[in-house]
Amino acid sequence: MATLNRADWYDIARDTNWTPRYASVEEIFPDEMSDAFGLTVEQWEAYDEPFKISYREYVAVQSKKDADAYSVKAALARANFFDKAAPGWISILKMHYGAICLAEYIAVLGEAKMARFGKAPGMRNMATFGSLDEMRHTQIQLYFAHENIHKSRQLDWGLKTYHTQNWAGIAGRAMLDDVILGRDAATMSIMLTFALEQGFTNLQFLGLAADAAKMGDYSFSNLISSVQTDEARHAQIGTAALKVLIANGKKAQAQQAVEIAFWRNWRLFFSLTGPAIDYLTPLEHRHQSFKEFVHEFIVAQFERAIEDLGLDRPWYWDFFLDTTNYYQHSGHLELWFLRQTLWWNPAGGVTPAERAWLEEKYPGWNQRWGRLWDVIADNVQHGRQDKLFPATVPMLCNICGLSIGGIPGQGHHVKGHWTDYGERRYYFCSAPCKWIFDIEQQRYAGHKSIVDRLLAGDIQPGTIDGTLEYMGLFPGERGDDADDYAWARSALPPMNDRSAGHADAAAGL
Amino acid sequence: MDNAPTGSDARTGATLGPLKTWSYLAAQKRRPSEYEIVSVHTLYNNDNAQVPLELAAGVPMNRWYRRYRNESRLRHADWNAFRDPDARVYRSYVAAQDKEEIYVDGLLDQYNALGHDARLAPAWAETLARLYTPLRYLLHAAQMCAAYSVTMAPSSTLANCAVFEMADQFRWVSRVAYRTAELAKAWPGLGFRTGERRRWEEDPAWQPYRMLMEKLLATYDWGESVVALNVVALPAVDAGLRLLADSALEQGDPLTGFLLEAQLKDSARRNRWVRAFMQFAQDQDGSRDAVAEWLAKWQPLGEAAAAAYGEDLPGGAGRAATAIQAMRGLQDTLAAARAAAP
Amino acid sequence: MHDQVAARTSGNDSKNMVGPVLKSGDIAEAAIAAVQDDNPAAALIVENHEAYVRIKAEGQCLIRQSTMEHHLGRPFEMAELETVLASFAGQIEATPEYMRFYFDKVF
Amino acid sequence: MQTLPLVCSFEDGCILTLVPVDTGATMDEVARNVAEHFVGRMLPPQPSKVMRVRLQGGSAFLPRQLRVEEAGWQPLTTIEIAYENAAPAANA
Repeated sequence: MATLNRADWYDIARDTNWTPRYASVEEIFPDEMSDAFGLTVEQWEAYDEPFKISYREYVAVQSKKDADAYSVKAALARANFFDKAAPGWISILKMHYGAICLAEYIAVLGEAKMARFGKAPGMRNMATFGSLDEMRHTQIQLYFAHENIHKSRQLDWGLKTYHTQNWAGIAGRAMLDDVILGRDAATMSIMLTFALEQGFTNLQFLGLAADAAKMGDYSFSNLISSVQTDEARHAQIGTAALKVLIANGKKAQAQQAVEIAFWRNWRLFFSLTGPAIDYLTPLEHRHQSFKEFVHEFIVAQFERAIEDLGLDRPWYWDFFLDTTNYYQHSGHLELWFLRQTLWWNPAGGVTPAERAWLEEKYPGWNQRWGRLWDVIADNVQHGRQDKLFPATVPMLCNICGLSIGGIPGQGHHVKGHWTDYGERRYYFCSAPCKWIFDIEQQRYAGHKSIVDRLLAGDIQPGTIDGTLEYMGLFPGERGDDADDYAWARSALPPMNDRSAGHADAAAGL
Repeated sequence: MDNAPTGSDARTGATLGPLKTWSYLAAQKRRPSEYEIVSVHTLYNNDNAQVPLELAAGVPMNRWYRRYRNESRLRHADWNAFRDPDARVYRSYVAAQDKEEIYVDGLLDQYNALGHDARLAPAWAETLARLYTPLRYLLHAAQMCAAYSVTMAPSSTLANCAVFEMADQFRWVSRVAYRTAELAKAWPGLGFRTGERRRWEEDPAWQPYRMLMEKLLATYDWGESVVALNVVALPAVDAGLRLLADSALEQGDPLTGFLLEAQLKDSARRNRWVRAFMQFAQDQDGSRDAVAEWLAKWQPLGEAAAAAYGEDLPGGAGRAATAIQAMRGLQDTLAAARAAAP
Repeated sequence: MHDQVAARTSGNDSKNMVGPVLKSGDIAEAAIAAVQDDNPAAALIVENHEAYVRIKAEGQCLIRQSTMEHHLGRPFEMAELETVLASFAGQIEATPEYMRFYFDKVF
Repeated sequence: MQTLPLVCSFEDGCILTLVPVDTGATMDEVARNVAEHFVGRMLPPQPSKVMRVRLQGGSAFLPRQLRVEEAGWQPLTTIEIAYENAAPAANA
């Protein structure tokens, strides 16, 4: 073995700041790219990354991880899991790859931006690994998605989503560009590595891994939990940055950065991971409810981390906790109605047994969402196909890009929020999204949601087909009910005309 | 905005069926490699040239991308068509570099067992303190420049090459740091570990390299940055390292010589994609003119740097001219546009 | 819901529980054993989530390299723990000799 | 007559929907127009009740015969369609 321990030389490898002479510090580290907080290079030199690893360890550990993930996949390739799994689970895989693969790639660039413009050498070095990690996540997930691409055109969205004007692609870009590439290195270290990677990625990558293991989808379970081991390391970039910022009197600004990023991430993750865990995963393979995962990873783990670093809980925390009871349910209902605009097939997920589970996990579910699904099931049973699709568009938020949901059965629980700025009204799903816009209106002004584009006549023809094509969705890739509406047959007591009505409905849809 | 082919039959109303690969790659009519499946078209922020990020057009980063990437004089009709000749992907990179690092560990163990450092000539040990261990600053500057190429690259296939380059530079920052600690133990009092920054900032042998790297760090035009770094600056650094390796072998320091050779192996891989990239990137006259201008501006800085450093090495004065000649040859090869079709 | 596979506690799941979330497998099993050895005084909870196990220790959770080697019966470098460390509660200190999870502020 | 896009909440629903309405429409017509997107799709019909229109945050219903162009609304004004508990009127 080599004679020196890492600790004997590690500090030398991060003692790489010098005083430039042929260009100024401001030219090499412009504030807009480096540090909106305005700390000096010397102040940043107190930065001490807690999760230390050397290049030598990195390539050894990472090649082990890859050998493991790819060999599990190879060993299971002949099991044809994709052909046998429940349709709802296949939909989760399609949703996951389409939403995640290229988002990872923006993080490649983001980490590299910290590797270039971070004023602390320790941040630059850890972000160098972070950039490599995110390339791993892009590539390994694309590779796994591609394995089954000959079986479904929808898997093409693994590479396609973010290149389209699909509403989900727009929403994903808006969040990623706001918290990653649209920020300086210091702010990004908080927004990307602390808020996103220490908080929310756990929901999708460990929550779904737990369900996948119960499903017997060991290839996917192993893949995404392996991805999360990289996140656990490089997410620590932000912890060390927060310590420097707070020590230098920047708590209020850091607090605001955490609050912006946390809320933006919550808005995307509830819509992605929530329906996957509470509706699309086959009932017998569900490990915990989405709310339980949120409480395990966000409330118990992340909230405590916020406090430990000397920050406060975000100002909207009580509201956030309340939304863990309903965002995913109204979001799922809306996604199901908008299924033609998706690259996956949402499962209803509301058979009597599933409703019993939902009622147990979310007391009052039947009285709230169950009654709405009754209406839908009745329409399926009676072949009222036109009622199974929306005849207009949902209002979309100009910050998060998502529809605006509340609790049904409580009068007008759902509320709109808006700001009139410049020539127009900007619309928001919630007080936190409005707050984000109002902090820096010129940063977001001019943004057009799909709804804004329809109103402005940007989408031609403004028909349903025209809009779907504008969003990049062509026949053969548009989503439909994952189970061919079978759930609706079991959702209501048997009726005399049930079989005939349903056969028509199924054939027509 | 979406320049991916979504299927030529899309607008006829026909139902799209599954393909054998991504629709983006299906057009190329041959089975894509693993490299292509996981590397091509994974960057989306170059789809919309006017508003690269999904934020107001005027936010600083949208202006930055427009000004420094999209309006760079280095242009190509389809940056996504670039391919790394080594077809390197993440998993092959970490696997290959793990093997290389095992080799380096072996070198260190072997020479440690021989009491290598203690047996160096004192004068050579001083030379290492002056001209080897301050190298980590130079390599870290290169790591930062490569990181900039990653953030600004107009396609993923190019950004990926830059990611590996950034990681390679960090690899050698780490190994130089490791050697610094070892040499500090064997040769206390020569300023190993404590003196590198001062030497990097003040020793005349380093100043032209430092000027080169600091000016590069302040160069934000993406095309100029990638060309000056890879065609001029890093080959100039390598020329110095080659001279250092020659001196080391002559001066009874095989370990430094072999470490530098291992380091230059990474450079050889970089030179392969740089050469392919420069051929690819100069398909347009405008790009060729820009490259010629940039080379004229940066090459004198590179040559001055390699010369100042090389001539200061023991025995370097006699070799530096030849080494710089070789460096020019390499730079010309790297910079060459594809030969025009007859 | 997860199973609690091991516990050394009065049943309190306090606000000061720290520790790793590990991908299930041999290394996680060794880590569960190592945590019990290396934190003799701490209240411990181990939750089995099938794909992952969550280890929680009150106040501090230490895992030593030598204890891991003992339970794995083979050489083990602490960096290898990263191959299964998917998440964690608390702050982290990672050295070649041990990994430690802790809170600065204890409630 | 022009079309004005409104953001609409329907009683007991859980989503805000964009509904274009004619500026010449009465509030009763607006309510029926909005109901199209909720009632029978995700909410059960309540034919015995009268649907009324109010602004989000407003306490009073707007007059049933008031026309959109008289209401002073701008695009993306947010309205709520709620059931009036009174017995059904003739034109419900």
